[in-house]
Amino acid sequence: MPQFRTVFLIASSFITSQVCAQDAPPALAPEPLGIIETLPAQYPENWFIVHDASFFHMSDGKVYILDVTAKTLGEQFKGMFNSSLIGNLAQSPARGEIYSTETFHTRGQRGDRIDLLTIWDSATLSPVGEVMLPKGKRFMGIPQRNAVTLINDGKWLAIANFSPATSATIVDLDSREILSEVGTPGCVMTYPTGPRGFSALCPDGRFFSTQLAEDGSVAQQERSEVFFDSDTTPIFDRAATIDGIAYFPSFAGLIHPVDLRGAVASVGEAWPMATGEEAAENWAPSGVAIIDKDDLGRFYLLMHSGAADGTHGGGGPEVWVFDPATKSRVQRIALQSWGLSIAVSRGSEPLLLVTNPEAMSLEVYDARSGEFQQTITGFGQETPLLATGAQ
Amino acid sequence: MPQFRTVFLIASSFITSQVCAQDAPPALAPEPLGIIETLPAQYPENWFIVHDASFFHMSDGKVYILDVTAKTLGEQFKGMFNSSLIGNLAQSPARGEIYSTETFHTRGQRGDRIDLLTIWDSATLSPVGEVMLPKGKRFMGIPQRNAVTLINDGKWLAIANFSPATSATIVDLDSREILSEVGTPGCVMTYPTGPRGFSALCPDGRFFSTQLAEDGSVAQQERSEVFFDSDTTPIFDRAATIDGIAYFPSFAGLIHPVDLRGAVASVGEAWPMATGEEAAENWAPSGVAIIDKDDLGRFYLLMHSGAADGTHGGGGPEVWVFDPATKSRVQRIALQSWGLSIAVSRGSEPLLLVTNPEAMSLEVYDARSGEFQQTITGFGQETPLLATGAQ
Amino acid sequence: MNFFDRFFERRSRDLAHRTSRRGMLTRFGALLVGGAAVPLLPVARAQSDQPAQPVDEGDSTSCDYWRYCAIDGFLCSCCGGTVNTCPPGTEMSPITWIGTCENPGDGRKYVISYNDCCGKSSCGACLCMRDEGDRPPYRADKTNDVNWCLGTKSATYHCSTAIVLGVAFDR
Amino acid sequence: MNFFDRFFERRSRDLAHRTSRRGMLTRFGALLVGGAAVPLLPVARAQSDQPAQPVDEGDSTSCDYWRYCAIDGFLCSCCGGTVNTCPPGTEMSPITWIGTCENPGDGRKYVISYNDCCGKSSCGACLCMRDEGDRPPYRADKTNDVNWCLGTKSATYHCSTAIVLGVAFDR
Repeated sequence: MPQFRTVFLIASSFITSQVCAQDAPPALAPEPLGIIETLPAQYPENWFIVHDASFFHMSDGKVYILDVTAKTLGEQFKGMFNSSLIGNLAQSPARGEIYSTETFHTRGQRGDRIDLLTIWDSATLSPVGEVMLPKGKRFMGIPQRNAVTLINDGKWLAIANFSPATSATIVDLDSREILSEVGTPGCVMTYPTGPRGFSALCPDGRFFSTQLAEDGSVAQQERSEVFFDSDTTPIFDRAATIDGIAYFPSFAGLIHPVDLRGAVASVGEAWPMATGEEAAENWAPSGVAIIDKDDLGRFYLLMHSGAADGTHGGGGPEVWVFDPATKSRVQRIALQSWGLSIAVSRGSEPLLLVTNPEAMSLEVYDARSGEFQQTITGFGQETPLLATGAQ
Repeated sequence: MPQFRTVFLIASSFITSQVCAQDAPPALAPEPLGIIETLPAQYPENWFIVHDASFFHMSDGKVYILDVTAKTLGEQFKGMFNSSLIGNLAQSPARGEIYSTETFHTRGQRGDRIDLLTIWDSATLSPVGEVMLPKGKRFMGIPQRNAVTLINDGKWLAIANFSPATSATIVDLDSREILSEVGTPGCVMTYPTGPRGFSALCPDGRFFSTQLAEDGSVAQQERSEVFFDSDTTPIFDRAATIDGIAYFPSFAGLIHPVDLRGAVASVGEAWPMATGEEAAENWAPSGVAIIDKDDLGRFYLLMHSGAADGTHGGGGPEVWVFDPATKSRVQRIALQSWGLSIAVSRGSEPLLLVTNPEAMSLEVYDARSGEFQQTITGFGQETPLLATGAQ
Repeated sequence: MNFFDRFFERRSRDLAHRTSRRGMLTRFGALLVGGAAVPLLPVARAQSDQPAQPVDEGDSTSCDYWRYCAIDGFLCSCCGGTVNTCPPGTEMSPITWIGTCENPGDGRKYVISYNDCCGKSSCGACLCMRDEGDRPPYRADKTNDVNWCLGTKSATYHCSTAIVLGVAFDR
Repeated sequence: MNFFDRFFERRSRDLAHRTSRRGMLTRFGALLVGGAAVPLLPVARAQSDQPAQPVDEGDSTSCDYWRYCAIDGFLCSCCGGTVNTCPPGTEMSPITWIGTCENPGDGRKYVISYNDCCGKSSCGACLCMRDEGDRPPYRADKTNDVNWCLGTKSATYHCSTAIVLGVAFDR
């Protein structure tokens, strides 16, 4: 890189051919300038993608790539990229890409607005493409696993819109162009559904499922049966999906299994997370990222007791692990400190990552034994509230 | 504002004409929407302009307007505006404007770059004008009182450039246009000098003074005598100016008086801040904003003992107050906790504001008695390291 | 950071607050979210002929203030604005979510509009989260999980107000 | 925040460090700042024919590491880079300030180039400020008070490296 001649010009004038005692070891060799590190296109199973929307500085949101088993910060911190104004993320290991919705203004916090999908190369953490999104529509809120999702075998991206009119923008990842905007009147988010579609969650307590044609146009739209009352028996819009079945927790502590394998979401019979004494103690989910799953077929919920109106967002002191096959809790993990968000890594040796709201540190647990491993902090985090097991 | 019909449409459907018990007080009246507060064009003497460059989120720098005598955060926090990528500020009470250099990229942290001077209305805290600056030149570093200064009776702004080639951009505040770019080879900052000019500080230990013609072109450029050695006897580039005399502290604890009233900076005889035992203890200035002055003719320095190579930026535990007329210290204020930056308010009852690096809180002292008044914190600050007494 | 103290304040406070959040308000949810217009009903006004004055007690810079029952954000009262006005140089969002909070001063429930002030970055002062009656975004009329700087020039969120729109239906 | 712990670490450390920062280095200051080109002199190389290996001990993620004597910034070693390489997706600044640090492993003084990595916002990890030999911006060759993301596509500062350019003149 010719520009590096500058620094040599400056520095070389201060440098001498060495003169030193016989017994001294040889001098360090001059080192090359301009070298940039890279990462593997597919990430190891013990890495996480940690989205810090920086709620005190939202135009400077940060996405960290962390190895949570490494023992030093230098080994833990693999890299980062920015995501502006509470973006939402999705990763495609097959394409070696990470997708991020972003919003910019020409004068930082003011001026003309643009909304973008930025495509990041997983290995170089450089932007390799962008798709201009319809202005002022993309869902912007507490970061969410189901606001930007891969559908159609990972060929397309479904981006949830909320303006507050609701729809979804369908992006083709080969051409990096918008195929269509699908209306989902009153219903939000994009839960992948069927061979080539998604479902959105509606205020009247059911799903609105869409199947798309090969050109991205609407092939079929149908509502599921009503299964909750958004006033009296609300559910969270966050779910763990295992083998095509999405498990939606309710504010009151029920699990609603929803089969998303067919063209239309099909809701199964709900079952309770807490029974007996625990039910009497009003144990229920609470927090930001309250649910995740592992590759062993289990899902995880961040839980608090004494659930009441308004307590569903404050986090909790325990993580409960469930086996959907037996509809039973297989593990109860008492956290070292309060948890506000959880995430679980991929693979056969899952790790549980918990965001501790007091220090905004990340606490690592063995997801099978529940054993505490270590705390990760000091990486410049502000509000790292949505982590995802890397792939 | 017609757009507010929306919210009425939504809300009014939930509202009833009241039915209530006889003994109940009358109901609260519906309140108007869309009202925005404003501030006086000239600020009271007990207000400060606090620049928080947000070193962990520099594209989201914040400038707070604070009343440091108010007792509650609600009364202290008067307003704020953003300054992107470690800007530098100047205030013109006569024009009711605050000036801020900023840098933006079209994609937040990446993309095409523009450098701007943004002109903020002091009363509305809205941008009322901007001047496009030459790309990639404006001084960008630890915020500095002398990087953007009012000259020519407040008609012009002199903006220091460092790319690292050095110059100054002269902006006319009536036309809001650039008049000229003045070369200051190797010399930086813009200390107002003479009727229509400025001086810059040079690596060879002297000033480079420029006087400008009415059209902003160079009328005269002259170097002062050499008065320090930038290797062995460096001075700080931060000074307090009283009645046209700028007092420049040295790393070693001398005060160099510099007369900036004439066309060329004229350097007077240096005198020591510390004498006797204190001199033996190596008391010297240290910190970020290490010096300021009041309207009573005194200047203030943030001091630490045991000064050594590399300790000039870490701050200190005391503030020393000097009377330049008698070249003597008139007050010694032991801070409640470590200080990293100081600022003094205008007027006959000056207040001393100290940035405490442990909590990044601001501590208020009576600048005459040295008495601690209160701590101001919890206003969203990250690194509020350059405050200025408001006017 | 006071951000996280707030979380704990909030939790304890929430356990103490049990005001029902049901009523007319929610019946219109689906309609509203569906984007349908709803009829304009008369808005309650204070009877100015009464000698007595309306009662609105409490510290509007405190998260415990009655109007904040459904809020989640920085209080404009701590940011250079007031409980019902925006700080200098910001822009008030025209659309927002609604809460129904009981005024301890007169025992009435009021419809509160939490209009966001936009165009400057996070105020950062007095973060307050109460979430009573809060729902996920599928209930747009009752969700504080989204950035309500919608329909504004800038999408940048600064702080939230709590504006009395009128008295809510009693049940 | 560890940001401010660092300040105090730093202060104590600095009081312990008293390595002189004078020498050839500074003679060229004015010239350099004046923008004049300076003659290209031969750069020291390790004598690879010697069996012994060069010695470079210490933890490059620690602020105490010898190369950081004049640094002020986030250590790239903690940000996905190394002591002499930039993290993924950033760009190395071509111009920067220079320090002269003594390698305790061989007793030599080396010229260290603190090239910044740019194009992503502050890494935020391992803030380190030592400032030995640091001067205000009027000594461009020795100042760490400025953002050295100069001559890069983006002016956004991410972290700082500490690259060995060669052995400095001994005095």
